[in-house]
Amino acid sequence: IETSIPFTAHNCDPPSRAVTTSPSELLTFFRDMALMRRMEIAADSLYKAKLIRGFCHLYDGQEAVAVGMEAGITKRDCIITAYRDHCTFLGRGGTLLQVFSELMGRKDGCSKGKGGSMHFYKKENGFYGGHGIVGAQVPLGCGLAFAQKYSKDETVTFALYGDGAANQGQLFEALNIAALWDLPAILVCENNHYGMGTAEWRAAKSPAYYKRGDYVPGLKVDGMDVLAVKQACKFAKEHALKNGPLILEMDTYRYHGHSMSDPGSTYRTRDEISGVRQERDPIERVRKLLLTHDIAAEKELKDIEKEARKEVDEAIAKAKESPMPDPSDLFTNVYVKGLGVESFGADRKEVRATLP
Amino acid sequence: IETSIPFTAHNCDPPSRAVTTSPSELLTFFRDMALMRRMEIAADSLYKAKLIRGFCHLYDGQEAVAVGMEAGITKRDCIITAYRDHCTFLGRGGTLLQVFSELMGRKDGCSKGKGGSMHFYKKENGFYGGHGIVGAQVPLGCGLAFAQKYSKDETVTFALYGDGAANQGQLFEALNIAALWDLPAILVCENNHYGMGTAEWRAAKSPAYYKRGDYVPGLKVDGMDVLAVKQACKFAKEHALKNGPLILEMDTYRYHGHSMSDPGSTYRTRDEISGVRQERDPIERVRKLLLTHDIAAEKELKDIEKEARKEVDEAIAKAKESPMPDPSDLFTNVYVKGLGVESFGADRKEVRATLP
Amino acid sequence: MSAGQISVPIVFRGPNGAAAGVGAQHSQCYASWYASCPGLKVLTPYSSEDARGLLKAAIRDPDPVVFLENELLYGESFPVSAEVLDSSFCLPIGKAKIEREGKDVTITAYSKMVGYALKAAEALAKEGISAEVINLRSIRPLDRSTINTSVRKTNRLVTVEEGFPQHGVGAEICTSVIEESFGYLDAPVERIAGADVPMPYAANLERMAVPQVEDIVRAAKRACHRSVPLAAAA
Amino acid sequence: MSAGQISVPIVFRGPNGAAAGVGAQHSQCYASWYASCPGLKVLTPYSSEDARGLLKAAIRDPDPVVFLENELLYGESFPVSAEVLDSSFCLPIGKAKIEREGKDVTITAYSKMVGYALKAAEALAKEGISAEVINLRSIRPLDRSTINTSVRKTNRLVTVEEGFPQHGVGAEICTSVIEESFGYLDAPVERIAGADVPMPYAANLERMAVPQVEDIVRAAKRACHRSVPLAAAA
Ligand SMILES: Cc1ncc(C[n+]2csc(CCOP(=O)(O)OP(=O)(O)O)c2C)c(N)n1
Ligand SMILES: Cc1ncc(C[n+]2csc(CCOP(=O)(O)OP(=O)(O)O)c2C)c(N)n1
Ligand SMILES: [Mg+2]
Ligand SMILES: [Mg+2]
Repeated sequence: IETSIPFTAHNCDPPSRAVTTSPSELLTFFRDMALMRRMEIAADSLYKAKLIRGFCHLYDGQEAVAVGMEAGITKRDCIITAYRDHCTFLGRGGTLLQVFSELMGRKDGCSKGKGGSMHFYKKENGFYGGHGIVGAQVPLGCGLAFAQKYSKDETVTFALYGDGAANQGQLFEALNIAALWDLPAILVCENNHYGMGTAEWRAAKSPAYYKRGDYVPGLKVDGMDVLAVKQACKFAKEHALKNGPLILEMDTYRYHGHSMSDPGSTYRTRDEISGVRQERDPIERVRKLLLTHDIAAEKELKDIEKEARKEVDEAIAKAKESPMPDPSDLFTNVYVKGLGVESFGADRKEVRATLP
Repeated sequence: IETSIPFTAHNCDPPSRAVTTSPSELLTFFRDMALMRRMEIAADSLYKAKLIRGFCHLYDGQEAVAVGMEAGITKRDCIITAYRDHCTFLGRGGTLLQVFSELMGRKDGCSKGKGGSMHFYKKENGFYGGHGIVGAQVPLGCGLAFAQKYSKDETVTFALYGDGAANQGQLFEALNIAALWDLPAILVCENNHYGMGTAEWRAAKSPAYYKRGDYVPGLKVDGMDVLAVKQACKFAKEHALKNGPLILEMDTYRYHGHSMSDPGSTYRTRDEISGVRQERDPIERVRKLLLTHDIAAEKELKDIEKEARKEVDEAIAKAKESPMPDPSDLFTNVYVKGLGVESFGADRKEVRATLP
Repeated sequence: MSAGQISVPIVFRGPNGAAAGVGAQHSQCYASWYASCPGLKVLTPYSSEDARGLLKAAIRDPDPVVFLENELLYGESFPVSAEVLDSSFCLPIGKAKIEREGKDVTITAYSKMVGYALKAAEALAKEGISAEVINLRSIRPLDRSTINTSVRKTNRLVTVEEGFPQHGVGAEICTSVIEESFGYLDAPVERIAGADVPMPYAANLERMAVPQVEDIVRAAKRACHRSVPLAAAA
Repeated sequence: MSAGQISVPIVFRGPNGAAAGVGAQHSQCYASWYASCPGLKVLTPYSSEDARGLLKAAIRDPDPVVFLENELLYGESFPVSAEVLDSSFCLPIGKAKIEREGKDVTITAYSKMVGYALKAAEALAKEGISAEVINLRSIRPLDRSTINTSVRKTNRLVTVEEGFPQHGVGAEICTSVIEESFGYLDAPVERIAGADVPMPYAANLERMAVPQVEDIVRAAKRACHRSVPLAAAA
């Protein structure tokens, strides 16, 4: 199958547009993305029902990046991302129960409810979070790549960041060192064209993010095309293991506002959003492929979506049953080794704990 | 007169190699650079005599940058630099007495002896320091350029930094905003090829610093050729007023070690240093020009150098007479407006002051 | 470092301290970090009056001012006097405000915690304890004189802050009072502060991690312990 | 924020505090900034024994450790015991060391200031005052128990630090002692700290800006004021 549009390359030869896939892979893509979409929409409702508090950054629209990336790499490769992390976590093998429990601050959350929306991790599958400080995950990702190279793992790290984050100085610092030391780090700019309410051109003199590595090669990818993402990530992994870092710019789009307090419609037109939905939606693209190649019938796909909805609803029901963390958990996980020292609550004469 | 070597341009048309100058300008260049050289060498001796303490970063070898830049701009343009700032200060109209007094921590220093080597300023001539945090002066410089643009001054800011500093993230952040807002900021990388003991290629994947602005134009300049520097700075000013920021990479060299604790010979060969001295020395280049064009005789130039030495010696003698700051100066200049609040010495029950 | 040649009349505004449910990386109070630095001024408005008066003062001030706002207070309304609404209204930097006078115990607080301290004072009043509530307004300069004057009157002190306790605002206030008014203290200074942990997301833990009105009330009662039973008996 | 899933066994080493003549931007002590953050451990070696034992402990520790070294101490020699030279030698994190026992006044210090405190203790001994010198070694966790035990014995406390006073290490120690041992204090806690100004370059001002041995001696005598004249008379 051909990718929707050709890759645009900077300082490197682009991979071929012809992507190998299989009916079952396409079906998996469809299922995974449909599940993610459903999950995010459910999170939106839970937020509105006040069951999720604070920040909550939804990924709907960008699913092809998470799913395509997983298809191109293995769980021994590492991924690190920003706060828009629910779907990446799911892609890395996290469960819906962990997602919803975490979002509602419950014990069964992947961070025991203590992290919230921005703090998802799954270390055993190489997912290192979940970071709330814009751009900070990129140097951390290069550190992971350093460890991989150091231990001769033949694995790579994908460090994801947004178009807004692309202007953060620490990216350039990390990239320089990564390039200097040939670290197997792939910097993935998920360009959804807005950083909060700021359009890319208002934040960046050069919004050609795949070129922003300057001396580091880059590739612009249609991030709404799961096959293109898969192809690009495969290519990037090979490149990084041989030649060091690479930048992938994923041209994508977020349907929701930035976080829950942003209606998402003051700095862009409704037409723009619905235009993307109609013409570039990552799930619809796969649906069309499945239908035109006669891999699945309309009804089958609808069933998959229904199934996704059911899974999500069940997970939510279960998550709602999950208890809040124990009060004693206030003091846990601050240190691995607490050294028997006392830690204090707001009124230290009332609440204190000895750290183990 | 032709510049020694052609300019290398990135994303812009280089200025002409033909530089207009005059006998008197060349003589001034010679005099100014000879004075700077003498001043730095005297500082070295004062340091060894323990009259200067702590950090002391000498500029000898790089004089053509400070002198050529002044020739290309006016005192209404701003300059901001790092800690290697003695000569820049002199070029901006600072006096030798201020330099040596400051270096020895005396009252007549440009910062009343309270700043030391890294903290030279001359605001009325647009010199904003003297900054000890590597790279931090560049965003400040862009801020100055913002003010210039805001107040429609038709002036520009030159923000100088080293090859080591060129990898600091805040440069990229500042450059992006400067480019986005067309600020009249010129980023001048004084590439002396080492950041402390680290050679440029060990610190930067791409040591082509004039290109490191990526989407921002750049120009590589022979920083040992005062005429080339002058030409480049003139060009840069015009460019910046019309088109926004520009990077100038000045290819230069420091003869001394990084600071006084660095002998400067462990990470580079003595041959390398003496090679530069013999073939590229900025003062010798001008001396040759003056001689070959019969503008001055050998003896005249020797006299100028002697005069410089005398001036320096006199300034040192005077600076040595300058008193230490008053003890009460411990508490001054921390705030413009002290609000009548008390400030404390090490033992607050013994030493305290009311801030005016 | 320029011995006065260069001044930096800049105001850094920003939300500071815990909002609601935003987790460990978006809840920190930086008051004590900034306020430890000579050269900075650090303001912490609580009410509308503070916000207006202090922000104007900050802008007019020739020094760098860090202006720490609490996100949750953006949504809170406060009664304001005609004086505050007057275009000439401005507040002095470095002066605390006694929000409520009292005689038994001094409670210092800043930003959102002033509201909590006032609520605690109300509760305490019901139990016969008269608390004086000081809204610090400025963490640097710290109004040591207003604080000490109050403690010399009440002889008891409770400090309240949302930030981490270690090297915090309460620690400085306590030390200032020990240095200047040791002999006046009838009870140990009580410190109420954010729990010494990164802010958890879960609502129950989050509540435990920041001071509550009842923490302040409890601490104030502890401070008054020795005298109150007597008073109650009388 | 990962509830224990991810740990960060990293050591940040770096020079901290004032060296000599390096001015305002290279002299700051960051101990209290770092130590205010739950999740970090902050170590401040003084002697060769400390440097060896604590750095090994830091490297072996599974948590992020900030290791604050003083540049001037790099050039200082210390006697070391055979035990310290043994390859198995390591020190516990979070435990202070009593460098010198005494009974009249407790002096807490860390890093370079421990040496000054020891010199002050010597000078004080000549005047009949027996000072106990505590080398904090760890600012976070802070060894509150060793400090309080000592103060309960000596009933007087002088805190010494090179950093800025406001929200500093001394403020925390003072507050901890007030919280836990208020009744034991016979005199106000004395705080010796860096002057509340950016470090000046001029040698005379620089000297004034950091604590000197005589400052510690003076403060200790002040703390002992009430009892010492009596003792001297006896
Ligand atoms: C260092 C820092 N600055 C600012 C913020 C506030 N902030 C949170 S998300 C965001 C926008 C980032 O946009 P982008 O990188 O494009 O990612 P997207 O949200 O579009 O996925 C900002 C400014 C922050 N969290 N951290
Ligand atoms: C942020 C920061 N990091 C490190 C240092 C220590 N340091 C001082 S000068 C220097 C080297 C900078 O080299 P370069 O920018 O090439 O300037 P040069 O000294 O060659 O003029 C370093 C690393 C510092 N002062 N500030
Ligand atoms: Mg974005
Ligand atoms: Mg250099």
